Amino acid sequence: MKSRNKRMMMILAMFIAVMVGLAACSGEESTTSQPSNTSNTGNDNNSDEVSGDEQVLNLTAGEPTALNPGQANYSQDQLITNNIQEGLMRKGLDGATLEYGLAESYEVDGFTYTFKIKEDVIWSNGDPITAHDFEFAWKEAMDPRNASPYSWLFELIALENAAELAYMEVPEDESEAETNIQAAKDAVGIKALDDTTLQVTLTRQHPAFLELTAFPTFFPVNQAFYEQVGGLDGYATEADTMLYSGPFAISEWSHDEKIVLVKNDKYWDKDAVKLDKIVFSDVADENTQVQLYSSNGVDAIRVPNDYVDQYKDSEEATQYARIQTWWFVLNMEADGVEGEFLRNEKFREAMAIGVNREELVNVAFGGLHVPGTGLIPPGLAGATPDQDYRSANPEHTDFLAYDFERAQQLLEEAKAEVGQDLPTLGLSIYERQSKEAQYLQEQYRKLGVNLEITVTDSKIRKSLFNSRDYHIIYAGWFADYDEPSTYLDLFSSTSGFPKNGFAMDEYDALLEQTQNTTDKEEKYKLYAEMESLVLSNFSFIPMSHDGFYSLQKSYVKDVAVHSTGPSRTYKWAYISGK
Amino acid sequence: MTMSNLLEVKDLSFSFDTFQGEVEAIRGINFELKKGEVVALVGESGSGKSVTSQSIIGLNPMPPGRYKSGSILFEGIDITTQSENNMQKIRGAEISMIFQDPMTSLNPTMKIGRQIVEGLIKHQGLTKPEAKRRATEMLGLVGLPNPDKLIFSYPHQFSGGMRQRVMIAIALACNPKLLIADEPTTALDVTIQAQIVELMKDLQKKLETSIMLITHDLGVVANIAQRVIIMYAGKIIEQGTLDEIFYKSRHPYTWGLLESVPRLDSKEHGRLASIPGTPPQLIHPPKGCPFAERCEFAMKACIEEYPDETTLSSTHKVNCWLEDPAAPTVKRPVHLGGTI
Amino acid sequence: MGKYLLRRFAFMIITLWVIITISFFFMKLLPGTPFDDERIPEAVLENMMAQYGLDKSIPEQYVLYLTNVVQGDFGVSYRIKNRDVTTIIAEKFAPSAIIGIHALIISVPLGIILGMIAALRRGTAIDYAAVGFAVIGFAIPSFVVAVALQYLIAGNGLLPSALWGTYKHVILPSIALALSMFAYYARMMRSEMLEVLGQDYIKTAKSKGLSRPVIIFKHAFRNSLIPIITSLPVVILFTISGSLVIEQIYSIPGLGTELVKSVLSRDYTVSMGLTLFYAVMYIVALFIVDILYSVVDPRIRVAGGSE
Amino acid sequence: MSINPSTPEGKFTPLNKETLFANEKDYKSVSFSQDVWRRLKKHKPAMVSIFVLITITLFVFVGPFMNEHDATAQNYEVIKLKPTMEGSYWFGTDDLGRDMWTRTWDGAKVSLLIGVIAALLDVVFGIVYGVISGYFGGRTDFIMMRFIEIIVGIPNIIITILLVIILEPGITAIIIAIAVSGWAGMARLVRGQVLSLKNREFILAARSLGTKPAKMMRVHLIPNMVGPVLVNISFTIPYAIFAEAVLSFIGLGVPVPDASLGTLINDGRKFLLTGSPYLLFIPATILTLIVTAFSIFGDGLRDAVDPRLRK
Repeated sequence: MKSRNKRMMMILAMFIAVMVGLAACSGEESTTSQPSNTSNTGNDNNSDEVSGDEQVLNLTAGEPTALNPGQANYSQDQLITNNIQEGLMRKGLDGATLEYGLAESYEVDGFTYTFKIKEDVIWSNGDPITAHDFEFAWKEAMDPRNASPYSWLFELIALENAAELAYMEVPEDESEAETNIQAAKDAVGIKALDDTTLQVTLTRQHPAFLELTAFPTFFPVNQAFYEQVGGLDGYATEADTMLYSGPFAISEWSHDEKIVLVKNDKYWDKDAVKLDKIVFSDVADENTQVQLYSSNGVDAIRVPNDYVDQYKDSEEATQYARIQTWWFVLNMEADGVEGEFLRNEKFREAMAIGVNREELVNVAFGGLHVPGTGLIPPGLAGATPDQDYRSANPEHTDFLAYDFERAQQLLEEAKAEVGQDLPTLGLSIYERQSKEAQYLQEQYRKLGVNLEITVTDSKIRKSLFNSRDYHIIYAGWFADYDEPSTYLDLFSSTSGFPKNGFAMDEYDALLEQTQNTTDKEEKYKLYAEMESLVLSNFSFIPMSHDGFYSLQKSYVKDVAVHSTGPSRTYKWAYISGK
Repeated sequence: MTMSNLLEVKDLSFSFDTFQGEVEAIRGINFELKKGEVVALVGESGSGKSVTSQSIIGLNPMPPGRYKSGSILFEGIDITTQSENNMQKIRGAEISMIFQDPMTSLNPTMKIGRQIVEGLIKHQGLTKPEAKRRATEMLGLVGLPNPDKLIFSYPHQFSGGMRQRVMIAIALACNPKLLIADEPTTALDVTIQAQIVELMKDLQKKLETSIMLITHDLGVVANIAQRVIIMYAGKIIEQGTLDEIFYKSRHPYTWGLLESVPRLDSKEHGRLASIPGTPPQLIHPPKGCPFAERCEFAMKACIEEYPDETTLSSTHKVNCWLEDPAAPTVKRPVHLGGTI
Repeated sequence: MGKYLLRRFAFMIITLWVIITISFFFMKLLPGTPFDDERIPEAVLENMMAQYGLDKSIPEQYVLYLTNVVQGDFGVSYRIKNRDVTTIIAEKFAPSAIIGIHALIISVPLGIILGMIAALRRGTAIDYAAVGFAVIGFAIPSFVVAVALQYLIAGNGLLPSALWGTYKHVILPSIALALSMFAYYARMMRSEMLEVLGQDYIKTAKSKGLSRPVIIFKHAFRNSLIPIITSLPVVILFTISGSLVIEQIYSIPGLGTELVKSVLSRDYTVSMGLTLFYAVMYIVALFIVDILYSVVDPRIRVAGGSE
Repeated sequence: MSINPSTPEGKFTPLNKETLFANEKDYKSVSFSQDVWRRLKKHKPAMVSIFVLITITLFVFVGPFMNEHDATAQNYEVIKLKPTMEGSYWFGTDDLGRDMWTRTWDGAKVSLLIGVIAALLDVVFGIVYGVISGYFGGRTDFIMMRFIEIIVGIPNIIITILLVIILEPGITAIIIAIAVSGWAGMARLVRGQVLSLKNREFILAARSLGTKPAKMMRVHLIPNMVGPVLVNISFTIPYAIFAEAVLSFIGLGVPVPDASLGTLINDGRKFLLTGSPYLLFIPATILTLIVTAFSIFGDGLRDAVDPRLRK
């Protein structure tokens, strides 16, 4: 405790020392860029309203599993990382518009991006943030020994030679591994040409590349400090074993209890930051969260499904489209009679058209979700900026439409084909899906399909999924970035995602075709074709698209909400009128 | 009240109120106890002898217990009307009591010495060292070796006989005028029983304490008592001197009791007689003689009306319809009598 | 006595070893591994398993774990990188202990007093009310109590409804935890007191002419307290080591929360560490019970501490 | 105790002994269970508890058939109805429009089932273990008792959680898990009983007649500890019901759509904050009633079985 205080004092002293120098730099206008490079719009007008009291925001977030950007995986990891670090780009206050983060400008030449890093940006310890920090961080995230959960993103954006590094087999012998990996790293298409120039070479154009530079996996890491605190095992495990490049820094991290963020005074755009402190408490229980919110213990929560009816008309409630799709995954590799049915296409089709999604979202989600009509949720970018993908393609998934009688008929045919009685099938769900699952169970019972619901925690579920030891799993997928391929990429035979026996050469071919298509309209046509292809297999049956309500006290202003990637940015947030 | 009477119990009735109804534990009993006298109260369990003795020292729980009628005059003071405070002054100082089971009658977590000293400090206003000295003295008096060490011992370190001695020491510490001994030997080995009876006899002579001995053991009675009171179902059915009870008893129940005493000179193959049946419940006691049901000589009158007291001598009284001149003559069993 | 202690200690070690062994294999039976993830490539997963020694055979892992435990090393958490199991337990113990101690301080004395009053006023309205309270207080599930308190009291903004940090945060969970213990001890004290009041030595004390307060406090109280005192070590140790229900509802970073989290997320090392911790606590508690018996009950003293 | 009333004959006519002692056999032939029952009948709270338990059991079996609703049938027209006579939703409906009356009694059935079966498993295993340990004594007893001490050293809640996860959540898993963590207490109790019975005269007599151990246990030992075992059961059942509720709380309870009182109460927590507190309080009240009734009944039974404790 004592030593921590001492260290805090040191950091404070350094803050003061550097502050004077920083103050001069921060107001500078950038010259070369298209996106705005100053602190965001909106708050200048409001800045006089900011309360004089200490600006503290009380929120909830689960205990992060990793805050090392390359290891950040769960939504809470990304949320916090997004607020304490910064990428080349950052999403703006409107939640979607890209602004420059640590980059000052970039140039594109074919598939090569050259980023100019801001001159005066520094880490919380005063070290300058350089292009090398990005190169190091990205390569560290791709290092197969580090097992980064998001290393596949590098392959996705088609970073040159990324797959060779990320998916390489690590030789048993350590020095041999070191040599091989080093060679692979050298070949990867990211290079710091000098302290402020970062060159990224892609092998083809990926529409979401720029957006992804605002995603935690692509955030910088200071190599010297990283190695000093013990590398992968040591970096970002405690508040003082990491450096901060974003608007906030962690002042206190009590594991499984709370994380306290304070304003990072070394942040290049610190004048835009108005909050002094954000406290993220780890509140596992949803009921307790609601209780805390209603007794003013926290300033914002996500409204659990069960409480939507109660709060949806509240003035403090806001609906956010969190881009997400929930689907039934039917395991075509299951054993036994169950497997025979699950492999029967008529049976799967009966499952797909035998459920009334309209009623599902009304009953189980208070009308809050959108009926699941495709793999790709509404809100994800379409071919043209004025229309999202879903509404631009309203009809190609019509074969999923609810048709109870046909479903019954198909079920009978399936039974005849299999020649056996339909056994009870297992349905594995998360505890919080209980209500919707019970609704679906009842509907399928009416159809003549009995489901036995097992509530499992994510660990068991994933293990069942990986070992293909399940009948049906009720799963969902978040969009990582704002482009349909964030979903469509999952269903390729190389992604390792569809652990239910789904694999189609035709699909892989189409995917490859899209990757090499630069014409947007053409590409989106292919996307729709691919989506139909997956859906007409009926092994992924979309149920609903997620939207959710947030309750946020009316005195909390200017929280940036993102529908993909990390969920919130508090850079511009402030409290007024509390 | 006669001056020589230490205790006079007149028409005493005592009941307990329970969920099932009123239990009439004592129903109009009369007896007295003279200074320096040893009287035995004999009866089966449930006959009301313990309630009688606990009434005298005011230990019956009230409620649920309550006096219904009569009085208990102890040196002219009516115990039944005394406040709890007054009773605390009498208990231990004027009247004290020892109980059936010495194994459970001593507080297991308190040293022997303190258990004796408590009463002394309370009643005689002794200082602690004085009280301690007196406690040691008492332990010596009841025949325990090394009394100055024993006062620091805990009860579990003693045998049953020794504990009963300790109990006697506690009871007699303040020189009470009346000692009530509630079956003091029942829980002890036969050899120890004799020792305790001897001890009580000795101390009674030395200290001139009156003793009311409650027992169902006529052997003990013969050894120590001067007078015997026989109780049955909450009533005194016969009382008299030791001789009168043992040799001239008139109540079939008394005969039954006498027959059930093991006798060395018994000629009947050592088989003990027992009285068949069990005493009546006292919730709705029979209006007639409560023993009628078990009585070999029961007559119609017996179940209809309780017999009046028949005075046979100044000391010998009995309540039995057989005493009625009109009743058939019943011979007292021949084998009764003689030495015990 | 020394020999007795030594034997006792040896037995404690054996017990612990068996507990380690049983729980180790138990944990290995759990389905799933700590590192299941939808998109982690097989090769990467294997690397992670290797990092924690999970690629070795189970007997090897067992021997390794045992060796480490003997050296006082309980390993690191699988869930949170670089978190030492010992540190976790030490950190999470404090909140649990604070709430547990508060609950004990509220419940045990109050329970004893209420039980005593009920026993002394046996058969009166006070007694019936106390018994009714005690029976029902014990029968309401603690999470109903906790939620109701949260709703009624914290809902009005009088006290924080959850979280941890200031003294105010201690009050509600302590009360919620205390209620059933309060009820339990009131009931226990009442029946013990009644039992003791019916003992012959109380009659003896009365026959000595002692006043009611003296009888109650010097004779009855102490004796009826014996079973309560000897039940305390186990209760204390379990109370201060956390209630998973109360901690979950009030979002308290204690051992109870940690236990559920670790078991449900297959954090083997933490689960094992907690199991061992609880076992040690329990064994120590039993040992203290033994010693306590010989202190408070002179009957046991001579027997030398064991049954 | 009726005696033939007065005959027209004389006052001093001897009475017929046959009639006098006619009732005597009543005194002698009161069996242990009759005796316990006689004493239990006098324990008013215990009798009330039995009444409550019988009533609840009755509702558990009859309740679901008292209206036309099914426990799992969903009716989206009547979501979160307050208790009402209309449509016979006497306990209201939940967020899927299911009838809470039916669900509550079905849930109570599941809870009671778990409680009773777990307690019975405890008894069977505890008796076998305890009798063997106590009867054979010596080394067997030593080892068996050490094993129990070890089992008891692992906290119940850990054993229960682990077992439920390993066996996959479900009624069977819950019952087994609760029984596994609870049998040790019963085994200790039984062993203690055996030890104290072992030296009693009738056992010594039977042994000297060469009775085989198995028969000895069956005929002499086990029947003689029915009392304390019954008392223990009456405390184990509410414990098991509680344990199930805690498991529900951490999401390891009875799988949906079936319900137990535990899962209903746990679901009820969210309804407390959304204006339907009865969805919490109704099942909570019934659980409390059951547990209270069992523990009062247990108290009464203990007093009745062991008159020494009865004051």
